[in-house]
Amino acid sequence: MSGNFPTCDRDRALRLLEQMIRIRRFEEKCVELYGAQKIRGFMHLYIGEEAVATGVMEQLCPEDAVSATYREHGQALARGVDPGKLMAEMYGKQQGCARGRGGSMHIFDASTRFYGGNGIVAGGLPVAVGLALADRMQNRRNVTACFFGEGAVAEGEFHESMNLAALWRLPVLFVCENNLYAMGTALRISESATDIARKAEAYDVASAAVDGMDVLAVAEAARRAVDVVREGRPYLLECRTYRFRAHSMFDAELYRPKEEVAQWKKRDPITLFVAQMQDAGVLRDEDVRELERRVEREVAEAVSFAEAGNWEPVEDLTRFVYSEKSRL
Amino acid sequence: MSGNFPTCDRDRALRLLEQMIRIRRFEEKCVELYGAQKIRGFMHLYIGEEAVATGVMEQLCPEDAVSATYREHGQALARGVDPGKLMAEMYGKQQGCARGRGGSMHIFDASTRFYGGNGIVAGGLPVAVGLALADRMQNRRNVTACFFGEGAVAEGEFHESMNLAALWRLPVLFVCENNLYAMGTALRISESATDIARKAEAYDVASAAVDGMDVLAVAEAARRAVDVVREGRPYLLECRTYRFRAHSMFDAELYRPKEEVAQWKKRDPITLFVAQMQDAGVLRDEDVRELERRVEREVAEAVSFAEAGNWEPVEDLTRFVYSEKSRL
Amino acid sequence: MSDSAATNKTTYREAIREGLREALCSDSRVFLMGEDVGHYGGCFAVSRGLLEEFGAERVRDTPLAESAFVGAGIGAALGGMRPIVEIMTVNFSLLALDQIMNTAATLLHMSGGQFNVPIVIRMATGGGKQLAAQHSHSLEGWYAHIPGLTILTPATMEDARHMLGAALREPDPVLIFENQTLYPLEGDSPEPASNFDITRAAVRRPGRDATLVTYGAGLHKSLAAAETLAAEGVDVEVLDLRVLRPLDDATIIESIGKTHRALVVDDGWRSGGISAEIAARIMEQAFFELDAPVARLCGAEVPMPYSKHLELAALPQPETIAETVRKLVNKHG
Amino acid sequence: MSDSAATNKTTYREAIREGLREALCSDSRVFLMGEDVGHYGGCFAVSRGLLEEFGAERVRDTPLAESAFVGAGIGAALGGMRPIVEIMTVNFSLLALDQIMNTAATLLHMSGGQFNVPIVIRMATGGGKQLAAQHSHSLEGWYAHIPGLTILTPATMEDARHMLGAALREPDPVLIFENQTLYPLEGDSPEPASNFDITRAAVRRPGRDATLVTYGAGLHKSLAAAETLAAEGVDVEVLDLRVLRPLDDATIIESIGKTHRALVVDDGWRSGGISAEIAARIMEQAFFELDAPVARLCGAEVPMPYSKHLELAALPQPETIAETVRKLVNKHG
Ligand SMILES: Cc1ncc(C[n+]2csc(CCOP(=O)(O)OP(=O)(O)O)c2C)c(N)n1
Ligand SMILES: Cc1ncc(C[n+]2csc(CCOP(=O)(O)OP(=O)(O)O)c2C)c(N)n1
Ligand SMILES: [Mg+2]
Ligand SMILES: [Mg+2]
Repeated sequence: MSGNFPTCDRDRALRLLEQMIRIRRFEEKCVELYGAQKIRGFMHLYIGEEAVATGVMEQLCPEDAVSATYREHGQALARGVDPGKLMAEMYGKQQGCARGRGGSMHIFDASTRFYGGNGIVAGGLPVAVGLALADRMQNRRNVTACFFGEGAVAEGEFHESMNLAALWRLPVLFVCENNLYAMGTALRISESATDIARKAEAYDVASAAVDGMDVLAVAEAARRAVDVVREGRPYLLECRTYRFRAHSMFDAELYRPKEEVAQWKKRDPITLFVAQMQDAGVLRDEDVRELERRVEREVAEAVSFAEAGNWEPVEDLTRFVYSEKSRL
Repeated sequence: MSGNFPTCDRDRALRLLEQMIRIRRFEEKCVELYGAQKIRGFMHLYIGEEAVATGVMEQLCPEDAVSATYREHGQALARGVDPGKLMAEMYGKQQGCARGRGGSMHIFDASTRFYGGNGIVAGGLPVAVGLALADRMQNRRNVTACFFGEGAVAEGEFHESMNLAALWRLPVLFVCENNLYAMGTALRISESATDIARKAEAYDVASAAVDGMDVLAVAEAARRAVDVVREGRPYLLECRTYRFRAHSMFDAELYRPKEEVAQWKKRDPITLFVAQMQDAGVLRDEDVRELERRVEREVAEAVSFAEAGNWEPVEDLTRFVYSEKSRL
Repeated sequence: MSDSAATNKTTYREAIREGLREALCSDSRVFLMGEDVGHYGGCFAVSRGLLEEFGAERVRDTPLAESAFVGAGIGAALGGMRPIVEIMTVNFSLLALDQIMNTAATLLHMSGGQFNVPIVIRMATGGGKQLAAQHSHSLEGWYAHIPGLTILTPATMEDARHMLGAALREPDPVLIFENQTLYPLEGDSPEPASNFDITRAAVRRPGRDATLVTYGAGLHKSLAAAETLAAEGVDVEVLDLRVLRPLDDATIIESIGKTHRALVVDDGWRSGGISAEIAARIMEQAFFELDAPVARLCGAEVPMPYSKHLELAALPQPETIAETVRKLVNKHG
Repeated sequence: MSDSAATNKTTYREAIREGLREALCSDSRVFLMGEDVGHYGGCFAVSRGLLEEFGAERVRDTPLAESAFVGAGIGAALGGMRPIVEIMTVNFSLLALDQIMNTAATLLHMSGGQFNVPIVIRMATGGGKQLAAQHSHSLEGWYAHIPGLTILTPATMEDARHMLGAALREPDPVLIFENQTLYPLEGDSPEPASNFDITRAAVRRPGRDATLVTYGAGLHKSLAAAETLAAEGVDVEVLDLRVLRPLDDATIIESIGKTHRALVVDDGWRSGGISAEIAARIMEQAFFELDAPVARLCGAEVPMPYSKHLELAALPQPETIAETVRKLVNKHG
């Protein structure tokens, strides 16, 4: 599939694979916990799309900023948000990264510059533009990576944000995760022209589309994109992917044929990558088993951490509506 | 300039010229009346841009719908809104087309399907899409012509509306009046890519750019566009024009050089058209003088009509917040 | 397809769906449009089956573009259609507020009476499902500030079933707020209705000692509180506003004339909420009838938190309602 | 450049400009962005000259894209800047309401205290200039419903001059509503101020017989009415709220304790307006102090009409204020 990027050494292969497996196993556990009613509310899974966050995030530095959507467990984990804090958040515990106030859709983490966790489709784009503006005005060479689905492209905020970023030459990496559906609305029902990457032309923004099931291809495309962005130009990277699960935990999946899902599952980004690395002799069966064991432990620890957490005292309900720190 | 469209007979030339002169003289009178405080509030003049409304409107049928902006005297007159009612509206009189509730920015006229008169930049685009949707759902072959400035292109509503119209194959003629400035903001300060017509590609919408100072060129481009639209496809027509006056009556015009204005005034659409028609032997000096006299009378009558009008009784202030007609 | 088929029981969700179905059947100008109303079957499964029944033209999935599709609804209404526009959740309606306030609510007046806008906009509202701060607010009372709009809040099977039809007969924009927590509510199938009223508040439980003024989800919590209080010998009247704009003052004032005490129960935020308007009107129109100041029990003034215990604490509950009434009836004027 | 140069007189417009200039001078993190703030000089000429003084990076003209540039302001605030975002007119702010409510006001809570948003958003508000239904509303009271925001309404030279600086020192979003009719207002140049207060209401005229609770343009109309009434022997206290969220209850209640009667004067629509909240709070906190129900004089519940006589009739005026006070003081409790 991507014999064009053969130069992946063992260390890197292990890192990428571990990241993808971490997301996959973490979310599988989430499904279980949702069934057990430990997690509630809306929960959106990234399963099937792991190569996107993993490939893009590899190109970022710690100083860079990330913004994402309600489907952001993958980005959070790939960015290095602590899985325990993430799980505790989904439990609604005080030890959660947002003290239980956010839940699955609203993961935030200042220590990794992870700006959420936005439940408004396309709502994160203008904010990402502003983060990049702050970097530019303060002469920092950071990148702001902004993840959103192809459904968000129809919103006016996409258009306004692309224009602003291009006009002001802001270092925003727009990452469109094109999984072909916005809830139950297929791309061809939501866009008159379905080539997302090409829409960048209307703003004089550079863009590319990449196979989002191929982590090395994503990584390579993201590397090129980040190079452009770090020079102070926005970039639109369309990653063509697919979600293997329902939109959220409330979805009868009436809108897509089972065969389509089955077809795409054959291109599971983890399976593909493992096969590719094994073929190339970079990884062995034992490596994968070892990774799986490590991740299993990690996920179990995250669950224990969440279980051990406590509830925010009810008296603190109205905290954080306004800041407690005194004047800046 | 547009020797390519020589086939303009005397009747048509008279009609087009009369329309442009009507707009010009009407607005010159408005300026006078604004000075005399007969007209108040924000008033935006179309002077310099007359060829656009005149050329486009010629292509429409009475059944078609029109929506415009706060800079809509020209479209209203070209569409056939009664100049007396228009003037009375600007006076704030009960005889005004909106009973004095709208003023210069909010001209509405049901009898000519003139849907305003919208003070929100780009606010009219979604509404135009809906008018076209109603036509399509009711199998009427009408066109909805939607006028807006190039400043509106930056708004999310432009993007959302283009997509909807294209996706649903709606008969909307989007007419972008590119006069290079949105208030004091030059196009290059508001758009990263300044070619407006090309933006239609992102939606698979057909488009063209035309010299907006040449009424025959506008008419011809609009004719082609309307042909497409009447077949049930949207179209984006960019008319390149210039406003000769300030943005509104409160504008120090700090943002553009006097020479630029002077340059553009050399391409006055009325002067150009008169010269072209005289050169081609279609019109004579006397024709123009005759037209000027007729229009002068008409404008004077409009003023008299407005002067003679009365104020809506204060007791009626709260009328028309809800409909008076009983259930539909 | 049906949540409780072949019985004379139904659910709030089904009642709304039946209202939609009836509207689509009885008037060819009616169509439903919004995000995922068609192929997905509606975010809350309200419109499931309607696409199959009425086709993709009349049950129209829209792209994610709230401003444009609400504006398109306005245009379609102007063009002679009777659009029902669904906005998935009240928080997303903020993206369409310009069209709602600056166009839909304004056009009739601004055009001197020429252009009325017969659009119906439905949306899910309210907290209680752990959906956190961007999917849980109760902004219906806030919308009631806007002249030109009619604001409906169905809380019963009858209202769920029939308000839509009545709204479609209005010549002007009507917003219908469906509280998310009510969709699974079960009850008897409502009777057919003609000339269904959408102007009056309703006394859902008569009582003597105090009036609970509420609507939407608050109705059910208030009725529960009333039961508890009844057992203690406190007899409260429960008034369901039904229509937040224009408010039915007469029914409220009549009740106060009987009970002389009132508590407004509102899931919305307190400051500047509809609860304040009701309190102010009672004071203006029945000041000397009051034995105690009108009390308010509202949603806590916080973006809605995710975790269950905080969300519960952020909203009025039967227990807190009962407790507030106890204090209220013990106050002597 | 200056409207009344080289005197110690100034205008409200100039006072705002001086506040902007001071903010830009004293903190390199501060920048101003919005439509036509730069090359045009500001829609209401407020920022004229600032582009030349501070350059196009810090006095930043934006495209017409309210949602994105308000969102960008939020992002810039998160990134360590101190943005002042200007929205030309309150009606256009509806296009940015999603960013204001769903992000700016919510983020701190939703992130469990991690991300505060120190953004200041200024906009022109109010009727009185015949700008009709899409440029004239008074929505500041409506915005005051939203937890997480601070809402300021400068009505005096001091507040015009100093509220901005104080707002920029807040860690959370502050919205400043400048009433359009006040820009040409003349007065004495305000003194420099440090630690300028933006939490308290101010008694602008002490009095005994009734309290006029108001803000913004209403202050000047109320003061005029107070003069008329004084000549008739009616001595009213005029209270300028200054801050619509969080409301300064203490100052209001203190005044009621003295006068026992109150009239709220608000250009905004009545139903569900800030006037209702004030009435409700007075009732809740000072019911037994009241000699008459709190009265309200508000903007008529119509989209603002263009013609002068209708616009005048749509807003409280000194005459109607005085007339309402006369009735109020003659009411006996
Ligand atoms: C403004 C807004 N409108 C609607 C929704 C409801 N909604 C949540 S996710 C979603 C689909 C978004 O699809 P896409 O952008 O493709 O992202 P994906 O879920 O496929 O990752 C919708 C409609 C929302 N959250 N925000
Ligand atoms: C949503 C919105 N934002 C800002 C304004 C203020 N405004 C009125 S006209 C205008 C310029 C619009 O420029 P353009 O679209 O090019 O039209 P033109 O005036 O040049 O005809 C602006 C910024 C407005 N009316 N609506
Ligand atoms: Mg998608
Ligand atoms: Mg322009």
